[in-house]
Order: sequence, then structure tokens, then C-alpha cells
Amino acid sequence: MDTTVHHGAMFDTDELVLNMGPQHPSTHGVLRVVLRLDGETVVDVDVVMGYLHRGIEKLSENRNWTQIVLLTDRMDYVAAATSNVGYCETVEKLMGLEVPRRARYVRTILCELQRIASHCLWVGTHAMDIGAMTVFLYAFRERELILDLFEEFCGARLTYNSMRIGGLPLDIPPGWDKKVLEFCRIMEQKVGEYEELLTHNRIWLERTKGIGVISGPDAAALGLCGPTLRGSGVPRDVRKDEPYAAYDEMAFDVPVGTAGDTYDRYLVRMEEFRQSLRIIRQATEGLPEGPIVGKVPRLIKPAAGETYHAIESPKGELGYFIVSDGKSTNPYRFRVRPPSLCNLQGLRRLVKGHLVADVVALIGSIDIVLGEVDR
Amino acid sequence: MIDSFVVPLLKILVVLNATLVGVTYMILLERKVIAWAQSRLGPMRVGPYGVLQPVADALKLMIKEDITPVRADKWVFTAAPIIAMVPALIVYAVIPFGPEVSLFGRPVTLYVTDVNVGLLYIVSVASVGVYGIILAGWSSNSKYPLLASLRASAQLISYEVAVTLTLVSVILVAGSLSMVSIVRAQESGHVWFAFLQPMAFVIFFIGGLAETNRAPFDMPEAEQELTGGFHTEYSGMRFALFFLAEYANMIVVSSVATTLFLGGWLRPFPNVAFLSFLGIIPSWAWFLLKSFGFLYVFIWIRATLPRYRYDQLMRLGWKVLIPLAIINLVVTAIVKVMVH
Amino acid sequence: MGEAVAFYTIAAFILGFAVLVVTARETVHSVLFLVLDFLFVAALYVLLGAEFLAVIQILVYAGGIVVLYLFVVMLVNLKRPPEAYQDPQRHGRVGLLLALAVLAELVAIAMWTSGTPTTPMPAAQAFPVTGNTEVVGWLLYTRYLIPFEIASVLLLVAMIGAIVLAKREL
Amino acid sequence: MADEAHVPKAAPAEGPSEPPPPAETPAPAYLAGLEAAVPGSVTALSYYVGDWTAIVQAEQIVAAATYVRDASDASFDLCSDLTAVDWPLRAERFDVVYCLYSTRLRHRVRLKVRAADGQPVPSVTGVWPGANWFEREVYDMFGIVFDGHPDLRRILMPEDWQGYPQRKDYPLEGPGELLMENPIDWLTLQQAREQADIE
Repeated sequence: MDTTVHHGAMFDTDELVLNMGPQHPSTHGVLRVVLRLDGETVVDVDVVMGYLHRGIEKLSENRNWTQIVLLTDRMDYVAAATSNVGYCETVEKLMGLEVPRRARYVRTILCELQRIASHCLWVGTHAMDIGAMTVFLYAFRERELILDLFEEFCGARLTYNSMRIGGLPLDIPPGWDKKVLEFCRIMEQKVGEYEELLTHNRIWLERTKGIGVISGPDAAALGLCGPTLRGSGVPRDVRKDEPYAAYDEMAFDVPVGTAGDTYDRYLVRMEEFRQSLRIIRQATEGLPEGPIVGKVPRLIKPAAGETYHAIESPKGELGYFIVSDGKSTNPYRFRVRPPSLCNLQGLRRLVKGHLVADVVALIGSIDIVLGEVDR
Repeated sequence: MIDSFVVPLLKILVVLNATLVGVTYMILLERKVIAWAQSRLGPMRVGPYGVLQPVADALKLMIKEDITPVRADKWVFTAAPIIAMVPALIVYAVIPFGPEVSLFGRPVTLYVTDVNVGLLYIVSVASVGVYGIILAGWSSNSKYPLLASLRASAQLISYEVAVTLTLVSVILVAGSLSMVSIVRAQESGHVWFAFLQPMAFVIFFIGGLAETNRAPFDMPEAEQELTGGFHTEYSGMRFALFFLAEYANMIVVSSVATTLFLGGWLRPFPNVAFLSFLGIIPSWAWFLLKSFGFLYVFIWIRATLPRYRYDQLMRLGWKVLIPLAIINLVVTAIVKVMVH
Repeated sequence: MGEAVAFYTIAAFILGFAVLVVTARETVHSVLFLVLDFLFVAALYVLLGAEFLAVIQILVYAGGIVVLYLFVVMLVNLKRPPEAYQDPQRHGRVGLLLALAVLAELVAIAMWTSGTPTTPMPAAQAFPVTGNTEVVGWLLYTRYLIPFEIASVLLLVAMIGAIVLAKREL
Repeated sequence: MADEAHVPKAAPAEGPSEPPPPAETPAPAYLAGLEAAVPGSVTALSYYVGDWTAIVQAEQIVAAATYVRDASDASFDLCSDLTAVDWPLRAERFDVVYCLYSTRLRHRVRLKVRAADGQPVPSVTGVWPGANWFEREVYDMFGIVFDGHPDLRRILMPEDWQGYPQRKDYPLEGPGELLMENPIDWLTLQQAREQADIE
């Protein structure tokens, strides 16, 4: 091999530099991971990204406030509605807008549907990376149902542009809530189906238990967030800690892991499926009547000021830091705190000392979307 | 002249062609079964229910561009798929598809030949097949294939030990190395060896999965880790040869398992007169049916289980299967001596 | 006649590949020629009617040991400059002498054996078993029991040595 | 900027509006504690739509960060976000913004540091390892150098990229010649430049 690093040892051992990605089936996009291997053990790893950098922050600073909703779709493209909600809520906070209760309920439903869709994609690809390919197709079957619901709601299946500052663009179609409840009924069983294939599977246990262990304080210090952090036993969930939309009216639990390994992160997300279904049921059954848009000025032009607002995206804490100079119709500074980026930062720590096969399992376990990492 | 030359040649021709057709349809079977397991339909477009898909696949692979990487070792790169394919095919020489039958008024044995070291022949020829994988990985001059080929060779050598040890215990019970004699021994012993040697049967099956690089032991071609493994750099017909070899090996393992443990061509309960109506189905059909059962389980496992990690696989081989196989062998030997 | 032709053909192949093993530039090619060599040796055994030995030859040497050779050759970086292989303690003459001594020995053995006709093994009466495989087994456990056991002990020692080398940190 | 429609009509702001806290909202105790523990670190406090911001001296950011992480009534163990804002008209051109969160007490605060172009800011990676990539991104996008950062490389842009894209004076469309749709134009420009170099 050409790119070997020599270092003096008794049995002259070579380290192999292996480039995983940006075109590799299990880097979930255009992530590039440069591995330094001793045999198959990872000695060090460098994460290279930016292949999907589109400058969404810079772009947003040159678009007016309503146009940005559309750009947020393109970040976490498997959970576009969540990104929409996060942005709209930040602007609402900046402007002091009141959002009607019905709109907040629908936002909650959409966010949770989106969480299930995103987790479906995660469980499918994660299992696929570890070699269980059937789960992938099962999960995509159910994700399809969610996409159908979204299509009925806003006409799009991937990039929804489904929020407006101050509320919703349109009310839910008639009968949609019935379909959502029906979906909840189906999904409840299907989650059990995934778990049956994986949770007690010996090979799955061997592949995930004790892999990429990180303690709670370490995970928090490294800036991990979302299910990746909760897998380490830190009960940090923006929905509970800093409630937004209608989460303060919902009853749900925040599942946490104990061991902080890949298996616990898996269990946390599987439980989140159920909790999300619980939230969707409550929100759909208790959906209040009323307007869907609050009192929004015709020209959105917040007064000078800045704020940071975070929501719980399927990946973790999705924050927006927005500065308005009060003079123009576009934000002065638009900054996204991407949860995938923060989780990806933990990869190096998680991977060291494990084998190549575990790198793949760990990339899956931190659940990244490169569109959001690179923006 | 006819008996010593023409008939064997014809048999070879038939077996080779049947194998190749079987292998291509094996791929279709795999795609279909996995599709059904995943609530899909599988190939449906080429022919009714996709039955002509193998033909289309073969055509596609043949007319695809054949790429040799610039920095590859050209000779070895070309030879590797052939080295992988040939052992997988010549093994069929000693597999007994059925006993002697009368065909066009002349007695014909339904196997190409019966070597007195038939079982060892299979093992040794199969052990040469690993060269195809190692050399493919090495000659590609690329990192992923190299890693994959290292994995493959380590895996094959480890599991070969376990598999061979289980075979020895079967040989002890049967008292012969000839495939035909082993089937005859099951007939005269009134029992399939799967029941006499259950542990050997299980170890052989697991080892067989590992030796054919099938899930959950498909480490060498783990596409999610090594982007396709040892055949990453191959394309066209050379790539197809690797595929054919893998499926041919699967059929070999199923056939050997059928012969050794499930009574080969014998119908169930061959000595119970009450069930003689089962004899309507010819012997070779029983053989194919049993082998097909194995193949189905192979595919089923692939659709269900995640993949082992490389070190776990080695641990399973060396710390579980080989000791178990040795214990099984020793116990078999002791029992055999006591019975005598 | 046919047997003689087969023998000489196979022998020629064996020698040819042996030469190629030594002369091949790429180490991996050397190993490959070695495999081919072993396969032809196995063919020679088949010719002699020793199928069991032939199969074992392939299984153990071609299928097992040479795979390990290949492993080592592929893993160890042999593409270093030739200076890395300059051995200051190399004694070319001693090597040549040793080679000549071995050659002389082989020639002597050949002369001696061809002079005295081999007494055919009194197989029929000595062995209670028939068949190639059984005879090998019988011989190993009766006449050659001591060498067989010594070989086993030797292999055991080698195995322990290998484990000790590999697991240095234990 | 090519997109003329969005160029603000009014004169651009010189700096952020940092409204001082109204009298009826008392500042959290840890901010007073921070001032006491690291004297002179906090230059101003600000309160807007429920968010507290403390503007901190750049030299003292590490001490301040360590204090707010360790103080029992602050315990900001999570560096939620770290970013920068460019105010090209101001002398100290950049604001580096640290959004902090406490997983135990569930409250937030923002620290803010002002830095001139080329003035290095001490790195807080020693306090929150998670700030590593955020600081890399700020360096990549704004060109702010973080002193003591273990691995300050570009993160999103290619390593040989010229300029810092998030600065306000960096055009939205990127460096000029990449924009030209006709490659011949680009080539001509390139040749003209080389020619000029030679002469």
C-alpha cells in the first residue's frame, strides 16, 4: 500500500489510511471519514465534510423573512417540517407574536409525525448498515404512510414548506385527523415488528452492546444532543425542558438509556416512536377549533434585536440564532445550530479503538443528515 | 467405449449445465424470496413473474464494459474469478444426485463418479476456492478489496477447520469417505445422520454459511462496510463469475449437507414399507427437494439476520464451533469403539 | 506407456513451476506458482494410486499453509527498496556448499535405491484393512507411531510458540 | 451585492441593538457572581425577548466560561451554540456569541465577545470540548482566529478557499470569476491577469 505510515515497533507494523467516503454506501450522504487503521482497529479518525455546503446561512441573510422557511426545508431534508417549525417559532419569539392554539397543536402533530418518519429512516439505515436489510424496507413502508399524510396536508412529500410565521399556511384537510389516528394504530404494531427483528436478536446485541460507550457528562461536554445524548442517561429534551408548540399540554415521557452505547441509543429511539405516537394521539384527539394564523403584520420586519430559540428535532437540539437590525426585510444574521453537526463531532471520540465495522454502526447510531451538517 | 467415455462425458455436460442454470435461477430465487420477506414483489418485468430475469442479467453482465484498474496486477486480476469459479464447479463431480437408475435400457448412475475419498475431495477442492477471493482482493491494488480478502481468507480457513472436523465424525459413523457409501450407510442404518449427529449437523450448517460468505457471515463482501468487498473493482463477466461461484458454492454446501445428514436421494423413512407411496417421487427429485430446503433457509437467514462483526465471527469459529466439533468427534469415536 | 508419459509430463510441470517459484519477480506470483506446484504433486500422488495423500496434499498444503504464506506476503510490505534486504551476515559460499551437500545426498539416495530393488510391502498379509486411506491410518498408528507422536508434540510446541508470539501483551 | 432588491434602503446598522435590562427584571444571580469572580469581565448586560446576554471582555472569556460552567447556580455544562456576527462598520468588527445551556438548571444565557479583524479570541474548547467544531466553523466563515484551539482548520469550505464567506463584505455569489457562465470569459480573464503579472 502506498499511504502507509511507518513507526518503529518490534514487528514493523504499518498503519493503513482508509478513506471512507464521500462516496461510500454507509456514510449516509457525502460524509468523508479518514480512518487510520492498525489492522482493522481504528487508531484515529478525521471527519471531513462540507461536500453539501450550500451556504444556507449566507443565503438566508439575503432573503426576506418569509422566503427563509423554504430554505430551512433543505437542511434536514428527512425532517423538513421540524426545521420549518423551529425557524417560524424563532421569528415569532423575536417579534413577540402569539400563535393560535390550533396552529400550535397541528405543529405538534406534524413535528411528531416528522420525528417518526425520521426515526423510520434511521432505524432502516442503521439496521441496514449492520446487515439486517429487511428492517429497512419495513421502515420505509411506514414512512411512506407519513409522507402520504404530509402530501395530503401540504402537497409535498419531502420539502414541505409547511409553516408560516405566526401559524400555518392552511388548515388540515377534512378527515385528515382520522387518518392520522389510523396511522397511529398501524404504526404501533409496526414498531413492535421492528423490535422483534432487532431488539433481542443476539447478533444485533453483539454488534451494538458496548460499542461507542460515552458517559452522560462526557456526552454533554462534547455537545451531543437529542437521542444520542439521552442514550447516555442525560434526560435532556427541549420538548420537556423548554416547551414549545403545544408540548406543555402533552403528557409524554423522555426515555433515557443507561449504558450510553449504541444499543441504548437504539432503545431510546425505539421508545421515542411510541412516545411520539402518544403525543400525536393526544394532540389529534384534543385538537382545538379556532384560527390557524395569529395576528401577523403584512410585512414581516422584526424590530432590532437578537434571539436564540431551540426545538427538539429528531436529531436533537435544533437551534436558530437570529439577529435583526430592524431596518431591512431580511435577517442580519441567520445562524442554525445543527444537531447533526454536534452529534457528528462526537464520532471521533466514539470510534477510537473500535473496528471498521463499528464505524459504520456508529455513524448510523448518531443519526446524521449531511444536508444539515453542511447546510 | 460408450460406458467409459461417452456416458461420463454426457453426465459431466448435464451436471455442468444444470449447475449453471441452477445457479442463475438461484439468484432469481434469492431475489424473489427476499422480496417476499420484505413485502415487495421482486423482479416482475422480464417474463411472467420475472422468470426470465436470469437471462436478462446474464446478457447484461456479458455486454457490460470489462474494466481492469490501471494499477492492478493484470494476470492475477484476470485469473482470480476463474480460480474462484472452477473449484465451485468441479466439486459437483462427486455429488450423488441419485442411485443407479435404468435409462434407455442401460444402467446409469446419477453421479459423475464415486471416488473413494469423495468427501475429502470436496473439502480440498473447496479450500482451493479461497484463492480466488484472496487474489481478487490483492490484485485489485485497492484498499477495500484488500481488507475484504484478508477477512475472507481468515474466515474461510477458520471455518474450514470446524467443518472438516464435523465431517470426520460423519465419516466415523458411516465408515467411509465415499459419498455414495455414506448415503448407503444411512439407508442400512435406518436413520438420517442428522439425528445421529445433530451437533455435527448444526456446526456444518453454520460453517457452511460462513464458508459460502453468506449472511450473517458475509464479511468479505459487506457492502455497507467495505463497499462490496473483494469484487469492488470487478465489472462485467468477471464480476458475474464471482457471483456464480458464490451461488454454486451455496448449492454445493446444500448438496453436501443433504448427502451427509439428510439421507441424500433417499425418501423419508426409506425402509418403512407403509410409506412406499413416497417412492413415486424419483430419487433425484428428493435430493433436489432437500437441497432446495437448505437453500431456502440460507436465503431466509439473509433476509432476517444482521451481520456479525469480523472479530465476533472469528471468536464464534475458534472458541465455540471448533471446540464443539472436537468434543463431538471424541464422543463419536468413544461411542463407536464401545458399540464395537 | 501412458503412465510413463503422464509421469514425465507431471514431473516436467513440477520442475518448471519450481523454477518459476524461485525466479518470479513478484512475491505473490511466487506463492501462486508454489500452489500450482503442489497441485501437480497431488496429481503425481493420484498417478501412484494414493488418492488419500493427494487430497490431503491439496487440503493441507495448497488450501491451508500456502494461504498463510500468501497472507504474510500480502501483509508484509515487500515493496521497500532493495537495500532494505541487504544482509551483512550473508555467507554466499556457505549456502552454496550446503546446497551442494543436499544435492549429493539426494543423488546418493537415488543411486542406492535404484541399485537395490524395493521389496514390495507384504500388504496383503500384514494389514487387516484394505483401501488406501485405511492402510495409511494403519501404518501411522502401528509402524510409525513414534514419529507420528513426535510430530504431534512438535506441532503442539509450534502452536504454543505462535500463541505466545502473537499475544505478547498477556 | 447583485440582488439589488434586498439591499437595505436605510443606512446599515453599526452594531447590534443590545437593550439594557428593564428595571423590573432583575439579572440572574450568576451574572453578578461572574462579575465578582472575574472582575472586569462583564462590560454590559442585555435583555431581549426573555434572553439574557452578557458582553464579556475577550481576554477574559475563558475565565468567565469556566466560572459559568462550574458555579453551582449557573452550571452551564452545554455549549449549545457558538457563532459570530459581523458588523463591518464597527471598530471591533465581530461579535462572537456563546449560547449556553444548563442541563441541570434548565436555563440559558448568552455570552458575547467583541473582536477586531485579526484579533485572536481565546478558545473555549478547554471548557466545552463541544465548542471545537463551532470555533472551526467560525474561523472558516469569519476568519476569527481562536487562540489555543487544538485543530483550527477550515471545516465546511475547501482547505484552499480564499476569503471568509459569512463576512458581510463577501458577495453572496462568491468570488467573481466563478460566476461567469461562459467559461471562455473566465479563461480570458485568467489570461489577462497572467498577462498583467508578466508585464
